[in-house]
Amino acid sequence: MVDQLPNLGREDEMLKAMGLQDMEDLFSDIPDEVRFKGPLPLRPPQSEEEILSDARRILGANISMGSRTSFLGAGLYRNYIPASVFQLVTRGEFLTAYTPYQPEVSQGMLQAMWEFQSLISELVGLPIANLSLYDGSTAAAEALTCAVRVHSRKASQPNTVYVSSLTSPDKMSVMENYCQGAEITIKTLKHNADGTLNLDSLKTAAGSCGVYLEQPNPLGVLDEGLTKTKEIIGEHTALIVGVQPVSLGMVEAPGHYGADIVVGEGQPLGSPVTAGGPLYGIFACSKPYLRLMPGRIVGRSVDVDGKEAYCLTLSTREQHIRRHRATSNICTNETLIALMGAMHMALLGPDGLHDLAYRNAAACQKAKEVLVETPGVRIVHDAPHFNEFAIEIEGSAEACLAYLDDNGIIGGFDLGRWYPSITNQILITTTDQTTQQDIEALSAQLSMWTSHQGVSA
Amino acid sequence: MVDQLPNLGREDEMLKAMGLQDMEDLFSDIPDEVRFKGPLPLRPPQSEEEILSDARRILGANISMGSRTSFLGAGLYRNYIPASVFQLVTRGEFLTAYTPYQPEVSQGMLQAMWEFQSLISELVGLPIANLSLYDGSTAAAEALTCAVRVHSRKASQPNTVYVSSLTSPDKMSVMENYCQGAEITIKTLKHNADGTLNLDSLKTAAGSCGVYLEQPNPLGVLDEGLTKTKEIIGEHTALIVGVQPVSLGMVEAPGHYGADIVVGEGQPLGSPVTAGGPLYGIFACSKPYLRLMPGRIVGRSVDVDGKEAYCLTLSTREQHIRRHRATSNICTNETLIALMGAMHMALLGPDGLHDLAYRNAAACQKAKEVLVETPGVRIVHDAPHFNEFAIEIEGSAEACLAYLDDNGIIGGFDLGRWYPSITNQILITTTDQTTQQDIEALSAQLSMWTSHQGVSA
Amino acid sequence: MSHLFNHNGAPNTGYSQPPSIETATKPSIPKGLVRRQRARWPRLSEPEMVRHYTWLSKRNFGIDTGFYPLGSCTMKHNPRVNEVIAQLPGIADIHPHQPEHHLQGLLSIYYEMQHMLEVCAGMDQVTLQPVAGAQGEFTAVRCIQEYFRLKGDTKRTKVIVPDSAHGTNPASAAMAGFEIVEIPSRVDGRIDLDALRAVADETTAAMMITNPNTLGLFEADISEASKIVHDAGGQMYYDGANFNAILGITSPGLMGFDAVHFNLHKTFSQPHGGGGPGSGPIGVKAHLAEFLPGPLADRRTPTAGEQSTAVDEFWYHWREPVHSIGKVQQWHGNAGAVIRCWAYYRRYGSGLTTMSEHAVLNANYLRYAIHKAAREEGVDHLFVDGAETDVAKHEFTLSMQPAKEQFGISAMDVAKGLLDRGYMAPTVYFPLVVPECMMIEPTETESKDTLDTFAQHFAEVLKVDAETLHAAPTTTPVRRVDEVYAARNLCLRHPFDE
Amino acid sequence: MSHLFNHNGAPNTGYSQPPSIETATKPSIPKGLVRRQRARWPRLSEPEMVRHYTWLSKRNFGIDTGFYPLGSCTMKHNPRVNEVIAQLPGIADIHPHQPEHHLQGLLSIYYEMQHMLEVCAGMDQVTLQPVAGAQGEFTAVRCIQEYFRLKGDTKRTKVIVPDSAHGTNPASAAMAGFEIVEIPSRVDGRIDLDALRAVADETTAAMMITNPNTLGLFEADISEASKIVHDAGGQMYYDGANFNAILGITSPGLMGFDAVHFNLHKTFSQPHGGGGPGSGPIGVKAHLAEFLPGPLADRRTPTAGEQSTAVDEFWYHWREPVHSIGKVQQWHGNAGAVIRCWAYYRRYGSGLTTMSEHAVLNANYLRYAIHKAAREEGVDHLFVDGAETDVAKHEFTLSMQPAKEQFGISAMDVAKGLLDRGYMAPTVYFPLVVPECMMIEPTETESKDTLDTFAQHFAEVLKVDAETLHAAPTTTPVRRVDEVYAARNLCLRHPFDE
Ligand SMILES: Cc1ncc(COP(=O)(O)O)c(C=O)c1O
Ligand SMILES: Cc1ncc(COP(=O)(O)O)c(C=O)c1O
Repeated sequence: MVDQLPNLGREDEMLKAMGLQDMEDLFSDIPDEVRFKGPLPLRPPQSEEEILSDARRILGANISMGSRTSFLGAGLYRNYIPASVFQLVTRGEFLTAYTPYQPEVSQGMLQAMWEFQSLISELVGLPIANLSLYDGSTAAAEALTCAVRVHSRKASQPNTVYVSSLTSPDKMSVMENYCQGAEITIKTLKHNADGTLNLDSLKTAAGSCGVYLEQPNPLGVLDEGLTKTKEIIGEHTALIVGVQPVSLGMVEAPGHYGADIVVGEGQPLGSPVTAGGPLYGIFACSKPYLRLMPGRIVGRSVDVDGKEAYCLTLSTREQHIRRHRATSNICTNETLIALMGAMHMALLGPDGLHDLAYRNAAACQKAKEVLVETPGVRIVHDAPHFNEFAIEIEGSAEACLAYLDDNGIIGGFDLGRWYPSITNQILITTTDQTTQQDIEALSAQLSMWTSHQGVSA
Repeated sequence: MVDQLPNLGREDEMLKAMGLQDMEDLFSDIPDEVRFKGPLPLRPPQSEEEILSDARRILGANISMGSRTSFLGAGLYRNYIPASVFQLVTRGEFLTAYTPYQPEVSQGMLQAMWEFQSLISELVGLPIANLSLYDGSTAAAEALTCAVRVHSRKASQPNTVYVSSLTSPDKMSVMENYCQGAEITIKTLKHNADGTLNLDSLKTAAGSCGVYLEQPNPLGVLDEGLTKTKEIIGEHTALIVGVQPVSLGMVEAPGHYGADIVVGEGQPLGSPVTAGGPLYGIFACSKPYLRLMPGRIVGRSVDVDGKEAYCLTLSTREQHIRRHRATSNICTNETLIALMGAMHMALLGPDGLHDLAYRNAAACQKAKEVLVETPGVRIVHDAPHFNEFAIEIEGSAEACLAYLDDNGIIGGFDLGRWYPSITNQILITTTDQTTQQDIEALSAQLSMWTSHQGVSA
Repeated sequence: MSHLFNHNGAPNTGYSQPPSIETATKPSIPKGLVRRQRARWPRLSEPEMVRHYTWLSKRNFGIDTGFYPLGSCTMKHNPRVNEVIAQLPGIADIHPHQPEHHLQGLLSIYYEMQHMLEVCAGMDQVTLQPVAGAQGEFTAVRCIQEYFRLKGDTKRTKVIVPDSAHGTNPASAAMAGFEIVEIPSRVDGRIDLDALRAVADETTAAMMITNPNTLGLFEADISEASKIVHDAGGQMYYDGANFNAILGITSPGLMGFDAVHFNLHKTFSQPHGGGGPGSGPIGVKAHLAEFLPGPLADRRTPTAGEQSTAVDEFWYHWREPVHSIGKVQQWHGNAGAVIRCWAYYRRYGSGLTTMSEHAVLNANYLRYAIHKAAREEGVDHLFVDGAETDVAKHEFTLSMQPAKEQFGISAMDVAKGLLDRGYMAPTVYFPLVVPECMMIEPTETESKDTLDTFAQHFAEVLKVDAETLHAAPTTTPVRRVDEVYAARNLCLRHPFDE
Repeated sequence: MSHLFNHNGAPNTGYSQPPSIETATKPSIPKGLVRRQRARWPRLSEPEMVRHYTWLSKRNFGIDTGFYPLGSCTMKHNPRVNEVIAQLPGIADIHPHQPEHHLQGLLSIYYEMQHMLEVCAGMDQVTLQPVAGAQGEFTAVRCIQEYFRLKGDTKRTKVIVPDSAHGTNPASAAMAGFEIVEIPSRVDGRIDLDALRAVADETTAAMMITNPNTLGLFEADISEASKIVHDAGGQMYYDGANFNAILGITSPGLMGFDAVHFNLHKTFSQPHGGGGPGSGPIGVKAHLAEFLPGPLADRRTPTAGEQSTAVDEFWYHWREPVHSIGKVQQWHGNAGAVIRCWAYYRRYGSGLTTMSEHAVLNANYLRYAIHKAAREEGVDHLFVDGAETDVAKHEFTLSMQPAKEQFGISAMDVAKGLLDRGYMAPTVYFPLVVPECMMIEPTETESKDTLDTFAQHFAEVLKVDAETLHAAPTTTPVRRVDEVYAARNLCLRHPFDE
């Protein structure tokens, strides 16, 4: 800690200059009854070397996905981040800056974020994007409250939104927390046996404030029906689509089939999984939502010499100006992770994004081709998939995953954790990092598992 | 490779502008008989992901010192480099710059190197330091030729230098290669049984051009006698001392006991071992050597506005000006590694350097305390040591090291590789990274070894 | 100028990928879902991309660039080893849904951080899930809300907030569905107990307050305030943005608070990253603990089978609070930030007290040095303290009102003048209770020399005439930016060919 | 200005260390050797150190900052993944004295690199030991020297060097003890065969030459030159600094050379690091192979016990050449640089040919673009080609002699004018055979847009009047630096209190 405190040992000199005797004088304003007695009951300070060696030891007790064969995704996707992204984003000028409140010395981050907005806008097919929310779940939740702010007055189902029943309960829980303060009712939409949205169910949502759907859906299904949803719910109900951004290298941008708001977990573009955070939430929308949307936005402007310059804009929506009437309470967001996203996008370019999407899609396709031939494994949805798909196996999913784990494979996600009535389904996730050998190893172990089940049955 | 070539696909456009038809036209000046026929017989291009994964696999086949308990040193010392050093030195402005030939846009590196010179100068106790030679061995070699250039005319033993007979043969070989062109004879100096320099032997060196000695010496011995050497060899013979720079946190700077030139392997300050390179050679000297010394030097100057500014100076010694009469052929040196050294030194400060030296010394002391009690192990030199010391063991050093290796210990350096007549001595190196457990493990395995020897004897 | 979208030379991509897995049939996208036109993204080679972002970075100011006395933001040095640690595969490449025996390291660090924050704050249970201070506030008021709901105390629909509070306080409480009751501060910036008494009643769910307050002053009456709110049946919420001033000296628990959020990105040096990510854990007293979002990290003596992957003598596991409000982020919060802050904590340990002492020392010294330099330069009549006080805590405020009145020099003018001298400007116009406010927080990682020099420069800026200052900054990458133009002529993305 | 030595505030250290090992007796330094006074180094905390070097870096220009057309230096983009690879513990934390079975990865990469360079250069054996181009030269001429000595051919004491050669060529040969015979170039910059014939004789040990030469021109007569030297019994040495122009197109082997050095830090993108480190392997024909410094990496079919640590089907091992000259660096050369260059090689593989083609394409295009822009701006009378040629190779020269004569505008003036426009200046005054020379090498990693813009700026600089250009640069961290002052008032280190 000595190395972090430049004035250690100069206390007396400084105190004396101020006319004070000792450090205690600086705390004379704190009543004695609230003073801590004695030193903090915490461990002694460590040096950099000790911290690093403890970190290696302790974090070494975690099992990283890369040290196993992994098929775990369910909302987070293991991908490769080009080396230049890390090296540039850790430049001190980016890393150690605060929110760009002084635009004259923050043009770098401001321009980068304006470019981020442009990249996202173009990716999802909508004219406006903010410069990040916390993650995909809060972005979805804020989209719902935003939709209600915009539509509730004219809605026949005021303060009501509809959400796909497949939505993961964790995300659902975030939505509920964000919606309950505004007294918003969240209703759910049904799905067909093939995993696609039940369009009859969707009709009930007409006249509500907004509908939240995902493409691909939480089970990896690409649902062509979503292109018809806006028509069904009508102009005065916001169509909110949650996306896996990489898929948009091959899959149509929701803004091009009627989405009013597009949200998503930005992580697969630019960020490692990092135990689920920091991530960044994508939030884009069409013009009618602009002034009621959450989050920070950069605008292009000019300086007093007429030179191109960037600054934060439309801040009157935000908490530091509008306080309790703000469109959101967000202040610190995920700028640096969004910057990593921008760098990754800039490197990929249109064709690179397509290639990346294709690699993800090909791995998924391969996994389906192999698992469909694997004894005892059934692919639940006969549908096109992106990144992931559900399989049904013999016996319990939980036991099967434990078996795979014993054999060095992180086998996917037990769908019983989302949908308690289901006990024998696993969500298998592949990404650009999945290899053919990975898939073959999974298939081999799954058929072993099946054969064991046969024995015990 | 596509991602590295911005004009791939624009060749035609560019050729057309120039009035050329195809790429072949650019090579019309190369006679057919020297043209390669067919494509280069090399492997196909790889993507970043493939290269990184191959690198991890191939370099993973190396056994890093940190993955074992290691006592290998013998000129290179495993140390901890603070994290900030790596993060700052890889900033693109440092990493991707060339030699600062245009001072106006190279002030950063020039000032950093001027500061490096200042740090080294103060460390070794001499007024002048250059901004790095290739490594410790070439620095020593160039010191010898420099000494001859300075002293040969007045020397009673012209073109003759004396070198400690303990000098490692690899370093010796470098010296011989560098000296033979100038027809310099290298003679050797004897040592006493306790590892110290034989001062009678030294007397033969009086009247020669220079004497090269190391402190600590190649067997880790701190030799107080060196403080008397300058007196013995006299004013017109250069005293060249090779140092382990970290030791100078506790050990007197050679410039303060008469050294005319101080050289050394800079590696322990700022650089990992990296299989023996890149390293950086320290070269410092007193005034009389200045105009005949090798390597680049930065001077503090002013710009046309009188503002403080830095630039390369005294270039007339160098090959790009003086060509075959240059004091050295060095051009590309080790600036970036020297910069790492400067950063490490700046972080340490006077007290930090002392602490680092103390940690090294304490580890060495502890190893001696433990090994002196270990059955079958004898410490060869009854002398004070820094970093390393020779032990004698039962049986052959080679077999003993193989035995230790089988038990997960990189046990040190077989001194038979330097001094072929010795078969049962090992150089044991400790650094600030050596732990008490490491030392205990070594001791335990050495006593096991001894007991095995007993059995087979 | 380098414009990302002007790069369209590279015909292919700046990042070549390995070939995809071979499949028997091509991966198919349903016909109606095939993307018709590729995103009109720019095309850069890696060299162009590296140069573009290097160039941008050089137009940005961070702590690494220079002194960053931004009040309320605790812009302390970010130790570099923390970045190394956060990129270890044991954190960067783990998935929150992995089973507990895969995550013993993460769980143990979560446990350690929960415990440390509990100790420092005097709280009974901490959760690390909220990813920023504002989300922490929201989470805590949600817990308070559910606490009262479970008690059947449904009348408590109001949250009291002093007018000097940060905007997130009222915004978060409002988001949770509370009505906001703003109470004025006293002229010296401190809490007005009478005003509080006047509003605290059976409708009060909570009072939100920070201490030291946003003027950098310690609220000596805090125990009394707690008593008033508690007597009215409400809860006391502590905004921990100013926690850097008090570690090991006092704690929200000692002051009577029931809930607190931490801005780890302030106090525990997760780098701010130009606006985020952050980490906003909250701590609560026992009566609120079972309302926290889950999961929490917990530990127990391991059973035989478990010992193999344990990091120490304990077995770590997740635990779901009984009455949990559910989740505020889909996973376990910003784990990567928590790890950095853990590394930061380890560097100080029980020495966190010294850290806070130095933060306060530096703030008071800078306040002294600015006044001294101003006197020496004869410009001390141009500003006054934002609040009268003998000692400040980790930050202090100055009011430029005299300069404004006498010469038309605003706080913003002074801020821009400081930019020209190579500093980040202090926070301006916050808190609103101080006219022409400049809020200055040096943090403990600045040297006395830096503080002395800054004080001198501050005084020098005040010697500059108004006209020149209105025109400042002149040495920055751009000059004063027209924010009104930006709002009137919205250009929020690259216009393409529109 | 931030001065390292002005930092003396931090009372202790900027890097706190763990406690040392406990010993029974204190580690002792002999009394006469105890350091009496600690080094008067500055005292910085980590925050101050980070800020200091960040500040310095911002006063430095690298490829990442902007276009760097420094002739003869091949300032291409340094791919970032290479830095990640070079820091893997499998390279950063290995010791050259570890046994072979600990270093199979290193050995296999050395083997692969030796082989690749042999293929590209048409040589029979490569060593990776020399750490820079100049050391490669020295090593190779030493091998030639020993080769003749072993043959008993003791009269060969001279090395022929064209006057356009890089300074290291004569310096290296002289260091090895050779006498230098300089021969003039022809007016078009190319080799003068008659001059060569006049000096090549039984005293000739070698001729050193680069091709394309330092004017960027391919020496079409190279085979004839080789023949002349070989006929005289001498050896042909190829300075590989310009290798970037010819990979997969021609090779030193095809041109008749016996030995060659490579500047891996140029052709294979080891970052230049402000002056180093480099890597200067050499390749030789079979008759010189056994003179190379050892060890070399070799491989064979593994025996049973060896297979476990092998990286592929081979067992890798070191080999000592029979007549080795010994060592030129104490270990195995700059292994860290070799690894980066290996990563670079892997990116192109057989596509290295395309890399060279693009280097040549870019050089010719830039030459064309500069002439075109100069014509359009009416300044084409101010310079001429350094040598007349239809096509250049990877670089080209311009002579500013007309500008100098007409307006007193020197090559240096133009260089400084370019600095003001955000570029690194081309190499100036080298080679000496071209008066007022500017030597321009764009490399293959620059986009057409960058080349076009640079050409335009080049022309614009030439439109500036002489007086203004003499005063350039004005926008750089400092203005024109007084190099004479520096040499006359030597200040080579911090003066302390002297
Ligand atoms: C006093 C205060 N409270 C709350 C916050 C909100 O914290 P965050 O930005 O982490 O959401 C801030 C941040 O600026 C603050 O200064
Ligand atoms: C033509 C030529 N030869 C030789 C060298 C020397 O190479 P190095 O700097 O690697 O020692 C250079 C380097 O600038 C060069 O340009």
